[in-house]
Amino acid sequence: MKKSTKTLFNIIAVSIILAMLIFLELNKRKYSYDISIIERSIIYAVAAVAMNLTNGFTGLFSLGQAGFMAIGAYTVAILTIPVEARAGVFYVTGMNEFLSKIELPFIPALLLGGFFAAVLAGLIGIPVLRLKSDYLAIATLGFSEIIRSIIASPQLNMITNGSYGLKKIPRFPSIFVPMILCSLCILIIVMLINSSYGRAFKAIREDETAAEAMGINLFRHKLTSFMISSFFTGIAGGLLASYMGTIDSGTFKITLTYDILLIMVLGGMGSVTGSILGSFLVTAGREWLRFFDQPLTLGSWQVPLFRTGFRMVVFSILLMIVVLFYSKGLMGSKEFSWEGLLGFFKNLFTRKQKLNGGVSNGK
Amino acid sequence: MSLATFLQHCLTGISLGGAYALIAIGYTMVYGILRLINFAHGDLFMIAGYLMIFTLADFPWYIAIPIVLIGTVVIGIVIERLAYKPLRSAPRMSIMISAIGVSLLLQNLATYLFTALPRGYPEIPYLKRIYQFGPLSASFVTFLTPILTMALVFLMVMMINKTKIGMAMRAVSKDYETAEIMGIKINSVVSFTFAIGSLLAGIGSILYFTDRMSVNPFSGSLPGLKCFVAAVLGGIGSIPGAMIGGFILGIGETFLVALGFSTFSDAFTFILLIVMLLVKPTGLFGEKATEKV
Amino acid sequence: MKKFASLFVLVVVFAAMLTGFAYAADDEITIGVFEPVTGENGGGGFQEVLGVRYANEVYPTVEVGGKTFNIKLFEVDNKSDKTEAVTAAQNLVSQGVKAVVGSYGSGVSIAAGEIFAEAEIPAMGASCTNPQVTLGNDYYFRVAFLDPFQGTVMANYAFQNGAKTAAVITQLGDDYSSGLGSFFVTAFTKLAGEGSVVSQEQFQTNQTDFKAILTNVKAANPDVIFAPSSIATAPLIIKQARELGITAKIMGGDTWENVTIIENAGADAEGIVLSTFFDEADPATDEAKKFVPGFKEYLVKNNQPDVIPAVSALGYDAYLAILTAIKNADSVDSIAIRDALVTTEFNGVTGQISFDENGDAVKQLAVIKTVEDGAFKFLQTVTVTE
Amino acid sequence: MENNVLKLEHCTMQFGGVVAVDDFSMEVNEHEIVALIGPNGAGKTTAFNFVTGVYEPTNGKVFFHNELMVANHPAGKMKKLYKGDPDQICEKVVRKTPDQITKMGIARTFQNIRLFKALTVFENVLIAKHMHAKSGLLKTAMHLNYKEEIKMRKEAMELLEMQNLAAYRNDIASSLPYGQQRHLEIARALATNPTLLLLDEPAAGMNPQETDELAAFIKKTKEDFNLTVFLIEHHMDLVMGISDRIYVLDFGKMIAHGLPADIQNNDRVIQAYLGVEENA
Amino acid sequence: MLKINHLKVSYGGIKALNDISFEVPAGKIVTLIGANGAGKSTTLRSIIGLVKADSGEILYNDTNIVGLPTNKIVGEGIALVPEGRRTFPDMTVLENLKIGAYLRTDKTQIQEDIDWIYSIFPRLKERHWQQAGTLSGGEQQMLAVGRALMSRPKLMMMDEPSLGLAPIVVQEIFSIIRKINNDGVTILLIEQNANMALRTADFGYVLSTGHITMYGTGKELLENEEIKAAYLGKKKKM
Repeated sequence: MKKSTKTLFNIIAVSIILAMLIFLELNKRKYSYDISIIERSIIYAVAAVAMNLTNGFTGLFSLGQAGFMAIGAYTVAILTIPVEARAGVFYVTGMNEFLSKIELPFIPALLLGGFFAAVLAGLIGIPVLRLKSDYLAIATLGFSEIIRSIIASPQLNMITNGSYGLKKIPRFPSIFVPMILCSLCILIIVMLINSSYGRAFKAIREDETAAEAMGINLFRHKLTSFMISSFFTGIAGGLLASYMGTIDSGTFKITLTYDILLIMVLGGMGSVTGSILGSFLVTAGREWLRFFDQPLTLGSWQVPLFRTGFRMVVFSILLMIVVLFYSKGLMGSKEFSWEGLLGFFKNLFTRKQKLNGGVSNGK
Repeated sequence: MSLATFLQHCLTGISLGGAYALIAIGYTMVYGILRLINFAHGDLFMIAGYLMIFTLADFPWYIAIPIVLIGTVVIGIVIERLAYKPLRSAPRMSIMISAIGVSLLLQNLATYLFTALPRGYPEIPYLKRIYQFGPLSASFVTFLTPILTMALVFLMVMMINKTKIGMAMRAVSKDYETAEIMGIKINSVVSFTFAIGSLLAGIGSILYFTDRMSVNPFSGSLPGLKCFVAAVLGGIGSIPGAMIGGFILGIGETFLVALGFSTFSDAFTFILLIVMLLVKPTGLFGEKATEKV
Repeated sequence: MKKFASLFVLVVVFAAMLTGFAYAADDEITIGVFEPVTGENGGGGFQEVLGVRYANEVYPTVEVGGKTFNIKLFEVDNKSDKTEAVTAAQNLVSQGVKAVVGSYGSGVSIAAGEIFAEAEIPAMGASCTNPQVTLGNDYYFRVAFLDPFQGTVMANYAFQNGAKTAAVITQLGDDYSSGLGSFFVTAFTKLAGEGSVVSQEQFQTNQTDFKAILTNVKAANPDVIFAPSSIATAPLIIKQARELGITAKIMGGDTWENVTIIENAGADAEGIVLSTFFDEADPATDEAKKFVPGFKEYLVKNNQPDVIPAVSALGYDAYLAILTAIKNADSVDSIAIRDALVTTEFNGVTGQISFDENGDAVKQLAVIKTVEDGAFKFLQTVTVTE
Repeated sequence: MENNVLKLEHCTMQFGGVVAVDDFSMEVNEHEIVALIGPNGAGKTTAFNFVTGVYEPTNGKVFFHNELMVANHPAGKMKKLYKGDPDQICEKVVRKTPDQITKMGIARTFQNIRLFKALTVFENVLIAKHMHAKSGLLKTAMHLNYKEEIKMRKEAMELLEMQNLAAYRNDIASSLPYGQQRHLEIARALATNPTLLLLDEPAAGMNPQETDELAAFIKKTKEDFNLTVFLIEHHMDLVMGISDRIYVLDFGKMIAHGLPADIQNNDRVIQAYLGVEENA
Repeated sequence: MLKINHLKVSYGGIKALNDISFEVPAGKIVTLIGANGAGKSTTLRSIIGLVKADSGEILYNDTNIVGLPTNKIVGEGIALVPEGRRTFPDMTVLENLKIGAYLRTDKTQIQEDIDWIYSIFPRLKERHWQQAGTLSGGEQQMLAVGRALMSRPKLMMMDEPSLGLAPIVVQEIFSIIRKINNDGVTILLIEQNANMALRTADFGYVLSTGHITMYGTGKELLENEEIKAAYLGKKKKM
């Protein structure tokens, strides 16, 4: 495909997306559900792309996403809840004297959230990154649980509001805010992956010993990857806080990590576009599949399986199918390209032809 | 803290530790052979709990218990066959993700079939009889758990060291291929390992739920994770290690709660893990693995 | 196998896309039901949904401006999870619901409150008792009493029955339990004096072993134990306390009025005390007299035990409140419905209901129940005037 | 000072109770090709790994261009085991990690090819340029280091062209034929701009003809890049054909060293390694 | 006894064996020689069923064993002494021997065989309580051979038994190979030490990048100039 055609395709794609967003923004009320799905998808996409940086590109199996998101979310929440609303939020014990006066605009708070997440990632990474991969998985998983229980602890009531959670977090004024911020985050990660550092990360994933022999300092690079990933995970958490408006420690359970993991696996480990695609599919898919939870009657026949909870069963079966039969995910480690898309349709077409051919031969 | 309170806490801790130990052994055995963190192990334990609720509704306990144990074993083997066997030559990460997937599936399936509402765990006769020793008071299962655990650990160690299948398990855990050319059927050994692991999860489930009296679809996930940590503490692959790890966790957690730090009782588990990984990455009884370049 | 798998995926996706959305017809009003039917509170949420569904069966239509509208329920599952709750609430907004009923569990209601307020849709909480649900939110109302009230009721009851010391056990990370616990502590300290709460213990979500906590409680030797907690944890606390030989009276909040607790705690549940909104043996209003036999039948039809959970009654009342407001407003516009709600007054199953300036039901009366012979038994009503 | 590039002094390695390398000293002079031979398990790879930083010797020192690169257990109870001049014991433990060693100018290949399998040939070589990059993380991530990036790419491409691998530049490394993979591995090592090249059984799995080609290639590369080469090899043709000097290890002990011709006729070497020619 | 016809094996797209055929007559010692990566180990691994053949036949006593699971093949009387010995380091010498008899159930016979092995390798008897990992290389090789013999094989395949062993030990191993052969066990041997192997073997095949390039009796091959050049090094000159 010629470069000019590609540019044309890109421009068309971007303008379609923009037009769609403007349309949604103008009909905010009617499409608030769709908007919320898109917002949530794109936020999860940032977390999944960040997870991909460690898990897919650097080959470190980290499962601490929920913990880092919690840090980002709480930082943003604590710093951006309007000062006048704070007394109402901290209605049980009141807020820490010092903190209660600090209010930051959203973006600095967001960056600070990412920063805290990265610092904590550094602290936990220093001991754990020297160990084998599955220990990292368990340690990070445990770490995220520690974060969660510390946040919920009554000892921190004055800061995190303990079990009561935080509310009145300013929500996005328009869909463009998360859209732009998330795109920016993903863009930065993609640029990093395509840089010399990204290649070093990939080298570590492929073969640690050989990477070391190429003069790559394993520990430093692993830590770098882990911290950057955590930074963006923290940002995703901050965005989630603003998206939800209300958070508590329960939001950041292990299931959140598993959700992100699922997105990454479905999209394909080592593929950024895969993660984005996966994020939209999983988030929207969950909503689409809601009909599984309603009783379904076909004619007079009550379909027996359809009732509450069935959706999540179907959902987990889908996950297992992906893991077992398409272990590479939708995109494998490839990235989206127009050629790829055209090729996909072509393939679909030719396969059908073959099928048709088979049938006619049969006759 | 008075002596009576202290002793009461000890009883609680040891009993909890015993149940943890039984589950931890399942992890350690599976990890030893497949190098797989079987995230679904805790959920299997939860499923065993539900099985007991339903079988005990229709059968007397002496029939129900074997049915539950057999059922758990069968489910464990089926999980291995469907979700892990096809991935045996796949990268480690894929198998781990598959395990997480199974865990999610079991939880969601349980929610779907039995609703999220907790179900009362039926009382198995004799187990819940309450005994009073002066100021101490505990049910029979509290005493039974640690004793049974130790007995089972002893049996397991004997089985692994003295029997033919145990020898095969040790061989497979060291070297698949060489084990295979000894004529050992890898698949059977792996299935057997899962069977034993599941059996212990089943027994652990009876003791644990009898003590805690209710089952919900998520009652397996956190104990599951903790027990994996117990296995790591003891040195993954080592059965007595897993037992000791289980007891350390159970007692530690109990006393933490007793001292008013219940917020940190879960955190404790994982802090212990990280500290252990720093100080002795191979765990208390783990063997050193050297990598060849 | 692989082919089959891909086919399965395709079918699921397409089926999902084809069904999914349904829009209300002209003569229909949609009311959103915002409840957890899965997750931690799935059990209680479902009971509340049943109450709403039954109310919809009893009152399927409403007359507005001389025209009869069918009321259609649109149920979403917030999965007892705040993140899910946001999306679920947005879904209701997109569906163009005129009002919302729910939710069981205060946390999800608080999370969704802002969204309903932004969309200017009135929401009627049924059993969410935390003050934060309605505080500062002009669109959130509720038919239940509040935790400060409930905490005070229980403290008063305990004190009046001779308790001098109390222990409180609450769940970390749970608004309902922590909130109610702290209101009880405040009230009881006021009544029985400083230091009368001899032990305050917390436990983690999903924790099932309370022996360590209870051992401490036992050592403190309180007269009563107040342990507001979810249906899941209550029987565990009760049974383990008795196993440890604790004989103090155990008390809980409104969530405890649920037969599963008696089922699970068995004989140990005898003598527990709880506050609740409703007593099926003593219907307070005509509506209630009608409701009790009808709903029992409905429960049986839905394969449920025929004991009426208070949350079902509240769900029923919440629906009724919305219905009354629509009638009073004589409009299907959601803002008009909200404005009408402020002044709405009606006789529900749980008593006569009107709303104060926060949108909370004005209730001075709580029902105290105990368990006797494996069933909930009315003990007394407690009235608190401040 | 002698003009040696690499020098091992009294290196000893113990694994548990087994002494894998026992008091081994050797040196490689500038512009030499030196081979280390001996039966499997004789400690060749272990000795090799002292130089590459994979193992630290239990005892001993390694110098690179007369600079101390590794020195271990210089004091304490290990002092007794040190077989060199006691006055030479320095008090400091020096250990360099493999990446630092590569940065110092030592490149290596592996016994079983260790390419970055899923990456392209070009990327494989380009990665080696990473360590020389001066731009910081932020600059690199923002692609503000384009000048450097262009330079890196140009150098990598030049190397591929020189090695006749340019045709494969966009192929995935694992798709190359076996011989080319070996070739690429050497090219990748060269991309780190080494002064010393370590080859770990470069001819493993090659037939005699390929081995001959490899020998010529190693010689040529040595000249082209002005290198010093240190290798472990089993193929005697290759070793005898290209080495300037040979060291022989057996049971961790050096049993001989010298010119190829001397080694071939050394009785101990024939005994221990080359095999006894009873009836040939 | 064993007949390989047109065997082809590939791993992940790379051809490891490209149509090889050879025979192992009963009671003989046959050796395959060739460079690293020529496909020698692959041949043994496909015979024992560790790798799946793409096509071709492996006839063992005239039945095709391609596709049979390894444990069946072992049960039929084929044993493999793997490259690098691969004894189970944590198990005692005795346990290692017992696991060799995994498929057998005749307890008394097993005990007799253990005694027989101890008579062949007296050093193992001295160390029967020691963990295999603590043995020296030569002792481990003996243990690996003993372990393979415990399955009472009719055909024993050995993958580089001399690998990394001192010459004296190598000689000992080869004399034991001859002894075992005299006891009626057919032996298929692959070796890098072509010299030694060809001298011990009745027949030899030369394997080079997946093909059989030459075959003959051990003696014939030893004297072949080409082989001398390629596999025996330039020892002629010494």
